Amino acid sequence: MILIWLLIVPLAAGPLAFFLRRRHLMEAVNLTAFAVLLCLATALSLQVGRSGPVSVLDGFFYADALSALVVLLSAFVALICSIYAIGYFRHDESNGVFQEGEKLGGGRAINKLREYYTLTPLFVFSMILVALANNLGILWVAIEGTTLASVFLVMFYGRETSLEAAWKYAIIGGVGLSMALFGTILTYYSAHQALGTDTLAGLNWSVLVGNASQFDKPTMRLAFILILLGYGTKAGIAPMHTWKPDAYSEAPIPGAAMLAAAVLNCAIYGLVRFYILTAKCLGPGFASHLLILFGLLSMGVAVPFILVQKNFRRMLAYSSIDHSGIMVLALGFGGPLGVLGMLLHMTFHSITKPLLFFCAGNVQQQLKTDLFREAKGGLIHSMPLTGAAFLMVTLAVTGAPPFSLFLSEFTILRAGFSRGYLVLAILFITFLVAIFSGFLIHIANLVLGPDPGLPSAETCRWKKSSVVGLALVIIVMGFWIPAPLFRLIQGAVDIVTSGR
Amino acid sequence: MNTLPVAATFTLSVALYSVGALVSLASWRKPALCRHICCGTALAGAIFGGLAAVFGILQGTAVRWSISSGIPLFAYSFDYDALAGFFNLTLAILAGAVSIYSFSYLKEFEGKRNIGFFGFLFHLLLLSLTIVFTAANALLFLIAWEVMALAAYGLVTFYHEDRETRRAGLLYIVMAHIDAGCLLLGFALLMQVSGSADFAQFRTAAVHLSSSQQAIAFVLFFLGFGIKAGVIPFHIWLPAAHPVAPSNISSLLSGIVLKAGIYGMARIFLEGLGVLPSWAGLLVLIVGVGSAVLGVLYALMEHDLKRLLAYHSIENIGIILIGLGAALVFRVAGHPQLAAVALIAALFHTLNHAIFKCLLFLGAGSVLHSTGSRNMEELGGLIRPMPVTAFCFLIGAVAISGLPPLNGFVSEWLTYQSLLAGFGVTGGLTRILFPLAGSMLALTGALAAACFVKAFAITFLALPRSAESRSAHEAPRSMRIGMGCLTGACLVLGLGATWFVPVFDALTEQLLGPRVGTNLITAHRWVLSAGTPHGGLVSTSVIAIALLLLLIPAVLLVSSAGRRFARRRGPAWDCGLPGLSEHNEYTATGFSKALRMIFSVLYQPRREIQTVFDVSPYFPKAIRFESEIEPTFEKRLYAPLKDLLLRFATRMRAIQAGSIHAYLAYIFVTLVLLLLFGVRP
Amino acid sequence: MIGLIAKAGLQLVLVLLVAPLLSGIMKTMKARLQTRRGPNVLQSYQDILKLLRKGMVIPETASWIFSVTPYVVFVTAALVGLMIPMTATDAPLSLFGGVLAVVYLLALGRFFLALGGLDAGSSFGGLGSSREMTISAIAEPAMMLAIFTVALAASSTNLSEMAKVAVSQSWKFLAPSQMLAFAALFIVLIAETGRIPVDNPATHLELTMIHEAMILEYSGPYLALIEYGASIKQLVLMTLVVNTFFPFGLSSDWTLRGLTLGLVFYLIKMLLLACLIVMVETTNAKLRLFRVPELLMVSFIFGALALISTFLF
Amino acid sequence: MTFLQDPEFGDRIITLMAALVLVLQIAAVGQRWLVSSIRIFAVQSFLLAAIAGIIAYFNHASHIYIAALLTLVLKAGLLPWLLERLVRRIQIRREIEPLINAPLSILIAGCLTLVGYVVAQSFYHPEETSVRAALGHNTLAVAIALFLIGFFTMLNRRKALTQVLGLLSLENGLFLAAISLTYGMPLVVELGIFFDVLVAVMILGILVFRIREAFDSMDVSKLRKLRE
Repeated sequence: MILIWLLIVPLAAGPLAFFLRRRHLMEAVNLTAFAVLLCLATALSLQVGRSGPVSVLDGFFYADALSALVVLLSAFVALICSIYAIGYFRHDESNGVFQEGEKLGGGRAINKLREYYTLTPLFVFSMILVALANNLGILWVAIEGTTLASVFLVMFYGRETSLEAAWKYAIIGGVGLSMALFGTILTYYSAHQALGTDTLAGLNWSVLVGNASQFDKPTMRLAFILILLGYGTKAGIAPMHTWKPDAYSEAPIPGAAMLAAAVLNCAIYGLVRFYILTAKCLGPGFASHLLILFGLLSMGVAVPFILVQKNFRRMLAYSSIDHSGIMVLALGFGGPLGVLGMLLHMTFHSITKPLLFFCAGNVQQQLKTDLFREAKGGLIHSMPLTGAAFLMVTLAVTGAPPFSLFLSEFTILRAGFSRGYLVLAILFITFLVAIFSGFLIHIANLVLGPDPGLPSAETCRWKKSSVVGLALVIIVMGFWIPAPLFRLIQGAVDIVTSGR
Repeated sequence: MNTLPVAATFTLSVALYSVGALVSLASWRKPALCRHICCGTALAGAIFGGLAAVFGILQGTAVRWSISSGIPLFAYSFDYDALAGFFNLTLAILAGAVSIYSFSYLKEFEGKRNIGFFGFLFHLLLLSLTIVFTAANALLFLIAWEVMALAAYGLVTFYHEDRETRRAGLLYIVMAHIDAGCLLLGFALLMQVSGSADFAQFRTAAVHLSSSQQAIAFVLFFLGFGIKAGVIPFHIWLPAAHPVAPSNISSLLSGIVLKAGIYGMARIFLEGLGVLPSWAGLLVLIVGVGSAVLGVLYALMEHDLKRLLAYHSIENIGIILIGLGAALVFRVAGHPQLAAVALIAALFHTLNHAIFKCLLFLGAGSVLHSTGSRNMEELGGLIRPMPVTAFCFLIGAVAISGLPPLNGFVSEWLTYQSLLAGFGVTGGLTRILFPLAGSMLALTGALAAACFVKAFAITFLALPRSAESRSAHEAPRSMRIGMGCLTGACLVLGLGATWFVPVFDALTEQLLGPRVGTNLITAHRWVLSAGTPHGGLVSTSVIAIALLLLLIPAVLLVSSAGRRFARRRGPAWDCGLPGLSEHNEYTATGFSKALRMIFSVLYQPRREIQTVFDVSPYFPKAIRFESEIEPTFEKRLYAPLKDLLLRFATRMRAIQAGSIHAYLAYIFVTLVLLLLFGVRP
Repeated sequence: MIGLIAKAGLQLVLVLLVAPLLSGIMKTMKARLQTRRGPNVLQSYQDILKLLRKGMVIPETASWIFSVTPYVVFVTAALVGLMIPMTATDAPLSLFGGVLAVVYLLALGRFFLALGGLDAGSSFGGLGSSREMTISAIAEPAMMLAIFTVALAASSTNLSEMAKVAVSQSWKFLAPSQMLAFAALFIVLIAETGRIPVDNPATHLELTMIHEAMILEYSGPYLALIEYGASIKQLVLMTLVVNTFFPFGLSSDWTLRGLTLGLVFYLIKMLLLACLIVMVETTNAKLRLFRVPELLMVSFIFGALALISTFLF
Repeated sequence: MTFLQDPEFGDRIITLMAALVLVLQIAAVGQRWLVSSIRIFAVQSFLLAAIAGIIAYFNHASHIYIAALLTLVLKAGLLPWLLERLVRRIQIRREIEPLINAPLSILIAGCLTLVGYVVAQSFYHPEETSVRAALGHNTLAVAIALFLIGFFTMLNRRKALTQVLGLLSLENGLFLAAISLTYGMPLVVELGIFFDVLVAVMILGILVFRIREAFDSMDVSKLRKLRE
């Protein structure tokens, strides 16, 4: 029954916020909904950890360790972003950020907030649906749902640039997802050849994975290519990454954080589901070459843009392109080590990335610009907490050792070595070092330096609590991982490697 | 021997450092209290660290213990063997002296700076260093290594107001991350061969390393540890970062953080990789010689006191690498005895350099503390207002130039002996290379002496050259005590070298096999021998006593000549011109002019003189003189690399040019290509 | 222990007596070659005694280092004198310091002399110290190569061992490596003792003086000590050159007969070397300061050739 | 009247209609007029609905009837009417100057069809499959070609509205693949897909309208402010 509740809570929160009109009530609904969601998600993970996969409505919704992990991460990110969103939008409203959008025909400020507080729960609902859907068709519908819900998020401020970003996001997303649909259809066709059943269960993952080895080999090869390109577009892997910088720099920070941390997981989750099928059908060789190629390509594309970046919001986008590249590369290396590295990376990335967006948001609201050129530096004086958190999270996100992402990158490196890809591993480390240098140089020049005399901006309780809370979680994760979480990850690794 | 409480004291020292870090961070609002807590806990931690090291060395056998953590492959496991004990002893001595020194050095921070944050980083640095030296798990080593780099970065950019410090800090952390990347790859390679993450397994699995794997691992580790130790081609961050840090931190940076690279090399080259081929040892030797000679040559041209000392760190790291390289060559040539002597020379010089370099930086720090300027051209005549600092700086200068009877001379003497022994034993090219390295070492020693004559004389002697140096005042009491301890350490290690050498027995036995300490000391405990049957002998203690005894005839000579001689103070000879002022004194630029002309090939000196005159050029109103030497490494090697990278990056930005058609075209082309080539089985 | 002190005392007396005598003889020999009468041989003793009785002027700017330097210069030179085998193969303190200790003790003396020069605060002192340190820095590697060549033969840097091995292998000095090493060490000797081609001891002209510039401010007993130290250093270096390359006449034990024979041979050898130095001084003009490194480069090449030749022949 | 039961006849009709759809698609690539390209899209949707109906009739698969009906109502009726109303409100008649001129783009469309066949050929081996699925087998190549040409039209058009049309024709290709290969996905999935396509078009319509407001032209190549 947990699965049903997991879906109903966000689904109900959206329209409820729509009718409540006043800001305080909407914020309260949003916050409580996501808090409940997180509790349900933890309960689900514990149950799955104890007693294996849970399914309801005769297999329509199905939750094994992998999907429980994605649900948990999405719920965590949603809660943290909603806490931050309260402070963020109060600041935006008081500084009249919505006026420019209104001139261009967008709604008034309070309508904008209503729009946000109705769409975000639906956005989270579709993310949860992605993880729980047993039927690959419904999986596609859910991911299409996330795209549709987030187009409005990108279009939120209604400026010319946000329209442009929304248009590109919608069109590229549409094309990507149609490829993914084509891949799903072909998978169904190759399964149809083998199973012959054309009832609803024909596309259920739990049914397909059982006898994936008898699928029609060439069709599965074409299907995996289309799925990789389709869900790769949603994950932001090069060369389908072009929409990401525009979308992340135009969406409001909480929306962008959810896009970067949660939707990335859903897209990678979809890719992993099909990877399991293809690996069982064609053997891991075919898929891993493609995944390694695209993984390294995305990391390679991210490096020059981070080194010579002018806008710190866009730099965050390239960092998330780099991280999706790392995850795909880890999947490409495969084997228990590679998959463990990928899942650890997905977990730690979802915890670390939102703080990066929150700090960037605070800085942008303080400086009213997101260009390095216009920021005179010395932010540590006017906003010590955000400055320190920004430096710390820059080190965490680029995989500097005391933090947890270093452990996942080390596991991925060992996976690369165990598969004998010495040159690829060296390339992998060079990209990581280049990105670390580019990132730290930009952020250090932004945060450190003489005091430009800006007024102190650390007033909002909500923003401060979310930044400090998340920073503490990141520091602790560097040294100690809660045992149930690790058991969940271990279970997910077994699913991906053995494909039970 | 009963089991000495090594693990207990070690964990107590680690606990003290961590508690110190958190408490000083917590109490940052009350600066005075915070200052005492920070220095007090650091001192206590250093004392217990020192105790643990002494017990570890006396114990002789390695002590291992570990605490498991939730994460796979990663355990907090420590291995306190002789090598770890030795480096922890160095760290303890330095940390103790610097904490005492910091008691009053941090007083000037009280109003302006956040002492709590400084204390936090200071304790983090000491903690990470302790863990780096004792980690037995590769992952723990890497994490402690990077935490050390990050803490050092935080401390280097403590005065982050001026651009130069920020630039130097970023250069430091980027280079530190590059070397961490190399180590990451190296360790991953070793872990893949040995299958597990702790050093004990590396030792046993070293024999399975194929020669190509060994070569790749050696290059990666040498690159990684070399960048951290600041050897010549990768040294550019060192003279940039160390001077801008607060003085008590730059002394730690030069003293012990550089030695982390040396510790890594000793641990991995002698244990982790099995018997390295002879070209590896020769490469280390050649890089050592290069670093030594170029380091001292660049130091000669520096007029900023702390940059001069930073370049000298490069020189001394070079000398240590000469010893290490010789040890590697002897090991592969099958002479463990000689390898042990060379290793003792290298590690003894590591300890000596740590002590006198830290002393010199603390001296420079107290000069900066009282005059506010690091530029030697503005200092001068400080020996009168600051006698104690001057004396300590003089002792440090004599020690670093390797002059008897101090500790610098003993370790350089051992290095010479091992190089000399190299002639007879190795074949082919190395027969010539060792004595040539010896002569280069002599050149380095002499140039170091010249450089420190300049540094000491221009800073401390004759007339003060600027208002600040005139108004200089002696350093506060705790700074003097800090320097005093290190001066004492220099003297004790210098004179008592023969009692200190057996400390290395357990170390050489573990790393190379033979226990050489005993036959380094001849029958009567005073004389240090070179290990070979009737090889070179030296005894610093007897030399010191003889020098004192010979003073008697000199004093008799001077005082016995008839009636009491009249001694009066008069003006120095001023060729008849009235009034000798500080402008007549020799400046640092003038002093190093001769060497700049001789080595102009290396320096490419450039000089620019502008005279301001109104009537005729022969009666100038003002002359502006500016001379500089060419930073060859930055200009020739690093600047073009950086430009190439940035130009490539800016060109690559064209793929995100904004047109949606282009974006769709990328996906379309990828799709078509994959369809055509991907589908084919 | 007592024998050691006795031998040291004896050698110390010998050093103190012979050093001024040797510099006096070299001065008169140089004068004779320039067809001048020149001062009598004992002039150096008289100079030192005169200076000891004179009053002393210490510059105002000078610190305690100015007054410590003369003692350090004298004492280091004297100690080195005890470490070098003069009349017998094993020098009194050879057990406690080899050739490296000799080189570095002289470097200690030079270090303090340079500091003393700079302490006076006048530009002459700085001039002298800068030149002295530069030239000694360039001379050091050449000296080390020559020493290594000789030390390799005896596979030890202990001077007594080297002397014993040299005595036992008669006519060894004819080997090319020994000759080249002698040439290298001879040039370094001239540079270290400040003779004509490198530095002119007799002049006070700023352009040419190096050693004199540093001790310009010293007067009275301090100047006496420094002059005495300089002459001992000259004696010691010449003895080092003589006894490592031409060791015959060194007695193997400290008996009276052996010592007297050794002393006679030693004095003859020193006179011959003095003549050689004086010959070089009178026939050459002083080199410009920036030509001196080329001369020392020549000596470095000699040293390297000597090293290679031990390996080749 | 017996030919109504003869599967051979059904196969002929379906291949004919699929070929017709492909021809219309290639014609749409070279099309100048906006309104007429909307009408071409309507006809294509109608033909697809017919194919779906025939497959449902011959295979007696009831749920495909629903899919056919939905396509007819939505894609053939509602969407074209909506788009034309939008075009009339924005008052632009003449429209399309494609990025690549007409003859070359038609040539490219031809090559893409060739690619579709090469890909379909590489993994379809007629001899094994059972007769029952033979009904719409060669339409896979047409589906891949439709997909690629639809993609290319999005690439080739400046106006926002025509890009939406390209996306819809892309969806048509997918629908054809779905019904011809597997006789339609499970009903719930079909409904989900239709719902998503409808919402997508609604949102794109709002976006086109807002862009028209903000940039007072629908030329998408002007959207270049967000760079690097």
